[in-house]
Amino acid sequence: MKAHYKTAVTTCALLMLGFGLLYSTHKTINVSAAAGGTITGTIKLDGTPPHQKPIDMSKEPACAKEHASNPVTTETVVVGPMGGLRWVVVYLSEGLDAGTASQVPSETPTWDQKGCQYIPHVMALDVNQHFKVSNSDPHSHNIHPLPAPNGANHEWNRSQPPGTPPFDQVWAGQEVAIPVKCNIHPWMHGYLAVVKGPTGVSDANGSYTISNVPAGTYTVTAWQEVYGSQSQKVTVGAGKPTTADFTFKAK
Amino acid sequence: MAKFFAVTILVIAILSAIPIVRNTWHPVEDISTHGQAIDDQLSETMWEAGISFLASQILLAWLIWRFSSNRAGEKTKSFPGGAMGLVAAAFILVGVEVLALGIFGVKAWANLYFTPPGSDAMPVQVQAGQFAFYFRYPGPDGKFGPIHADKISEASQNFFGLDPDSDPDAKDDIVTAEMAIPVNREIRLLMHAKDVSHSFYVPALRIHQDFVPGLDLQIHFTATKIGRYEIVCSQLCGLGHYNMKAYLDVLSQQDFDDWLRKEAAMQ
Amino acid sequence: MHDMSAHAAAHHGPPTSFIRKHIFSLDHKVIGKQYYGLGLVAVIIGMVLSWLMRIHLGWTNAAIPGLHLLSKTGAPGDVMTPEFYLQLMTMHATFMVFFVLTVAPFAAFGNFFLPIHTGAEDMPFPHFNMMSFWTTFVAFCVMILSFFVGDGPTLGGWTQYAPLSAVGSVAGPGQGAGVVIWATSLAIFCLGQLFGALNFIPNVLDLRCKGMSLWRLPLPTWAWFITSCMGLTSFSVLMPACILLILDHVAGTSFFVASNLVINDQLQPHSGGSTLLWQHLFWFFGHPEVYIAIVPGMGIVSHVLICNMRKPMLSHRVLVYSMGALAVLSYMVYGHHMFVSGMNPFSSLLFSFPTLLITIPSTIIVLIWIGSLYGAKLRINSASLFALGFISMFITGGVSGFFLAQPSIQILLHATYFVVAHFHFTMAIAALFGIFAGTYFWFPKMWGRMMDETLGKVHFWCTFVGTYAIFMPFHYLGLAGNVRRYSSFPADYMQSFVGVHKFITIAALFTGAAQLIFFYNLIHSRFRGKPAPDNPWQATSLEWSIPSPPPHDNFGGRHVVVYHDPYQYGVESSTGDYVMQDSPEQVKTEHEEA
Amino acid sequence: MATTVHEPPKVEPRRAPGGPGNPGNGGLRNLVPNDDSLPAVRDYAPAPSRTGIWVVMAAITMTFAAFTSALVVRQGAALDWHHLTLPRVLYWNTLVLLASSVSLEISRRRVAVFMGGPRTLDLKPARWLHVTLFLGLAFVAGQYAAWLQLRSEGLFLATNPNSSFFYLLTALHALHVLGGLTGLTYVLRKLHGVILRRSTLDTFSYYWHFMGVLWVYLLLLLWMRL
Repeated sequence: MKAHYKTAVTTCALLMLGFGLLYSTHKTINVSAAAGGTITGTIKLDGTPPHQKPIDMSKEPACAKEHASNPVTTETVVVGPMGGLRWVVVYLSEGLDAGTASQVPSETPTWDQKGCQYIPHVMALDVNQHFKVSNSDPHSHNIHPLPAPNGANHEWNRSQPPGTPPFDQVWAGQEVAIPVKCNIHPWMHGYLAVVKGPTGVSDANGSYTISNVPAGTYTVTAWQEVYGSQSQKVTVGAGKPTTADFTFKAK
Repeated sequence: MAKFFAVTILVIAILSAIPIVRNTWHPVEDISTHGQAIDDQLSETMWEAGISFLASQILLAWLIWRFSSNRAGEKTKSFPGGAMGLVAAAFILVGVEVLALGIFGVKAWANLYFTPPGSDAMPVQVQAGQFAFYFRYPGPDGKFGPIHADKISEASQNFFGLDPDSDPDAKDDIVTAEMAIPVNREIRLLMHAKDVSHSFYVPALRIHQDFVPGLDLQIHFTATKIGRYEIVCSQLCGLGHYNMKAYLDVLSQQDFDDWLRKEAAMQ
Repeated sequence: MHDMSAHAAAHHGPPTSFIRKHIFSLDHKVIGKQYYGLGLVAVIIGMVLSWLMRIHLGWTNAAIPGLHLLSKTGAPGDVMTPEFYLQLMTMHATFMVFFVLTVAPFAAFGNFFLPIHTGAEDMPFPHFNMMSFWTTFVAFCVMILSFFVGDGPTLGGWTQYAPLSAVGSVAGPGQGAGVVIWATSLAIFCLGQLFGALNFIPNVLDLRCKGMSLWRLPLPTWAWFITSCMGLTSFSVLMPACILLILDHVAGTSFFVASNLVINDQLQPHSGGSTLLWQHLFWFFGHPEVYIAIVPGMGIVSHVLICNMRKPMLSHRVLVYSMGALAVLSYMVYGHHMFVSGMNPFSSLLFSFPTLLITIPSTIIVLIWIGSLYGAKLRINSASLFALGFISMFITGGVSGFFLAQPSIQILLHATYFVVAHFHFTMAIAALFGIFAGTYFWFPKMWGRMMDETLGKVHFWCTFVGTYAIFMPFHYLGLAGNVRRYSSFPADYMQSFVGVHKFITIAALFTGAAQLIFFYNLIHSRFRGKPAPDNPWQATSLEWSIPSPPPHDNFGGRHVVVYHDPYQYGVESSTGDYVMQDSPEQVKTEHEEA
Repeated sequence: MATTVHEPPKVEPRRAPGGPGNPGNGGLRNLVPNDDSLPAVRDYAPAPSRTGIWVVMAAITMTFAAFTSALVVRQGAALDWHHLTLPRVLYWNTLVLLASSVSLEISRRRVAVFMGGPRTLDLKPARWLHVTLFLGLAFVAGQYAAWLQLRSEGLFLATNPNSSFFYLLTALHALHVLGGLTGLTYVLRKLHGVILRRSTLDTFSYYWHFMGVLWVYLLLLLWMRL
């Protein structure tokens, strides 16, 4: 009886020690890995997507003309060939170490207004990452992001006459995602996803890539403007790509 | 100096009158059944106002011309008619004039606002929001689905906050960004404001009515001429006010039906 | 309050320290000058704002160098954004209506000359009088502040219609803090004007000198008296309206915001408010305000004309009665601003008749002016030119009133440039011409120096012609359906108007530049002008029987007694063709009774 | 129009202070005799303050009239008007305020006697003014109690339109009452300095009684369902 008890304790102790060692070595490897791995995957929609209403831009003749041949529809759920779901933001919601989280990419993406649409419809940004807002149309636009009230981000609302230089903006806190409206053209609607660390946005085929991910175990979250968020745990090894696919159910 | 001033007044008065006389600037052509009365009222008023304008400016100019030369020893004279004469003139001329205008004007106003729409009038709903008009046709069932303010979403183009899944009436409602109406058919327009005060101004239709948030108004009119006209907002509603407009297509019944079918298909 | 009157009144010699003399002075004359200065500053601001607006309307996407200095976000690349245009428009209207048209002809000239006209040594409650100015000044500063707070001043227009003005910043830039500041400033302004009325009314009723019966008061004083009665009853309505508006913003109440309003896909937290309530409260103040701006101008112009016609008006009393009628009617007609606003269409008709009736007293006033010109010995100088110009402008503005008084025609003209033309000709330009006439006429008395006549005449010609060039075309644009308060004209049928707007812009810049002549003349004459005699115009009313500028207590302790009606011109007296109001000389009048 | 004047117009003789249409001392402003001697105090009543107080009351009336119309419109505008039952303490406050008016009238009488008759100070008009002051303060305290009660019932400024108007109107009225009380302390100071002018006291009492009337009106307005 007693012996059994002793063996049990020792095995547990050894096991714990072993795990401990394993973990610590793991850590050291991780630190040495310079170029992180990547997370890729495809996002699919299961079921029939909701009808995307065509947008009538007759109020703004210039835009109406621009889209005369290829009518524009709403972009709430955009499904590509083979059911790939577009405009899904994928980011690391858990597991990031402080160092990576605080890094701010140097490039400044541009949020363009063209043909009375936001290009891109959904843009992922890092916290404190600067981005430019530009107007390629021959008429004024208005940019009115509506972040959650009393959060780290503050609502602003300004117009951009044609031919004026792009202006620079930045968001202070993580928020997935900030809806952006044009007050002059009610149909213009887009999202700015502000997240810490590396992110990806799914393309027309529903596939995305998050690069420069340090090896480690993460919770990967995919956000879609209609279907909300999904998460899964993945472990990223040094340098080698990890896949994480998501499937949203059509309501 | 004074004579020059008199001449200046005269010249300005005449120059101001020329564009009116030559009708250089005039309201767009009227395409409504009730508009004629308004136009008559306008030209009526234009005559009386124009005459009073010219008459008094010319009189003023003449008086300045005549009485500015201070001949030595000349005594000031008083107007023979005296004050009471002028007061009487004001009451008789202007009083009668404007009261007549007012009374005749009642007709023009009344046949727009005090006549109920015919029972066969076609219902159309217009919703004004920052900064666009959207229109709703009841569809085959002739009934508008209820508006759920909490469901209104410009992102998904659900401008009226319809809920087809739970409201049968809303299923066949047709929402459009342009207003099309059949020619020579009376329209009963239901006006709903989504956010702030706006105004529904169609110069060609001689229709001008504010949207009142929290109070849905109704107007009715009949368009008599096929064509493409403009609806603009004339009540300051925010930064996009200048660009708040929509097109009004007056179509033949046939074209209208086709158009409505096309729109229905796109819902 | 009467302690103040007692102190200022009783044993108080002229102040000695600079502060008491020029800044916190109890002397109605200093306060009048302070108001005049405030009006000048405000008019410059308002004018510059209007230039910027005009340039934008003529050349919409043109860059205006340095514009970005005025607003953080309103002018990217010095190009004016639509919201910034509306903010400028709102501020232009607010500064002009409140801090120029109300302050200059009424508060400034009224403070300086009303006590002198009544033969009093000062206002009854000088401390309140001083507070009146400084309260107004604070209101002015608060309004200026809104340029620098949040995303700039409100863009809601000076009428500030709810719910746009009441839902907060979600409705647009400046609709949050901007509106609160605007409403606060106006509430303070109302307080200041009420202090003013508190002095004007008792002064006229109680502090008239011996022999000064009510009918012996000169016309401007009558006008100021009527105006202060209007101010008393209208500013005390604007103030509560502003308080309610502020509460809707800061306290979450719902006085003006209806239920189920959705702005930017956000359901508004308010419920049950009444949209039309604000319009009713505002216009109950707003329409009398129009006459608060005009009536003093009428009084001043009559005063100036009489002196330069060398004969009294056909009827002193009819003029006074007509101005009174304007005041009374102005409360019954405010609904004509709301003909198509969703008010019961029947009440639109009810409002249209008093509106048409108000043309009768206006016509009487104009006819009296014109009839009095008959048989005059007209003197042409800067003052009388502006006075005559006032008549011409007022006729033009009044005539367009025929149209706007009729609901049926407002279906076409409501909220178009026709309305803009109308209220600029009546309220704005007519009042400004009153201010100019008063300035050229009274400057010698206020500052003891003559103004330069030549410059004055040049200023008049540019202003008179320029003004018509600016505002006449507005009528045409309005007839063609050009909607006001648009920062540009994207509607197809308005494209053709842009040319006219370019012309108007050029005229506006020219006319504005001409005002620099006036400012130069003002400042130059203030210091370099040749000293003015006591009575440079051979005028009769009391202000001309005292030194220029008047001493601290106006009459140098003299117990002034009045023997005559205010306008004894065209008589034979030892002094010439006129006799001063306070000279006991017996005169024979030449022309027969009117 | 231009009337010929042959003899100087007759100047109205100075009427008794407070008489209607007092010519205001013919524009002379020595309202207080240089030596603050009591007999002199009786004359030289400045009419302006009497007119002025009417101006003030007119302005206040218009303001509350505007609020009234707002209340009426707002009550009809929507169905969200929950008529609240007024806190009982308000009725006591009403009595207090009316009582203060009475005590004010008593002291006014006494001051009249004091100025007219043998100026013996044992009439103690000041005492009754102190009573008014105390009652006025009591009224404001009572109003505060009423607000506390509503808060305890969970009714705040923005709870519903009726409570909004209740707080708004009562608070503004209380503000005006406090203004009156400061005026009263001034009157007391003058009375102790024996340089109180009749018009000062009259002006103040007009205002104070007006406050009472205004309060009764507001109470009715808030009490009845229109």
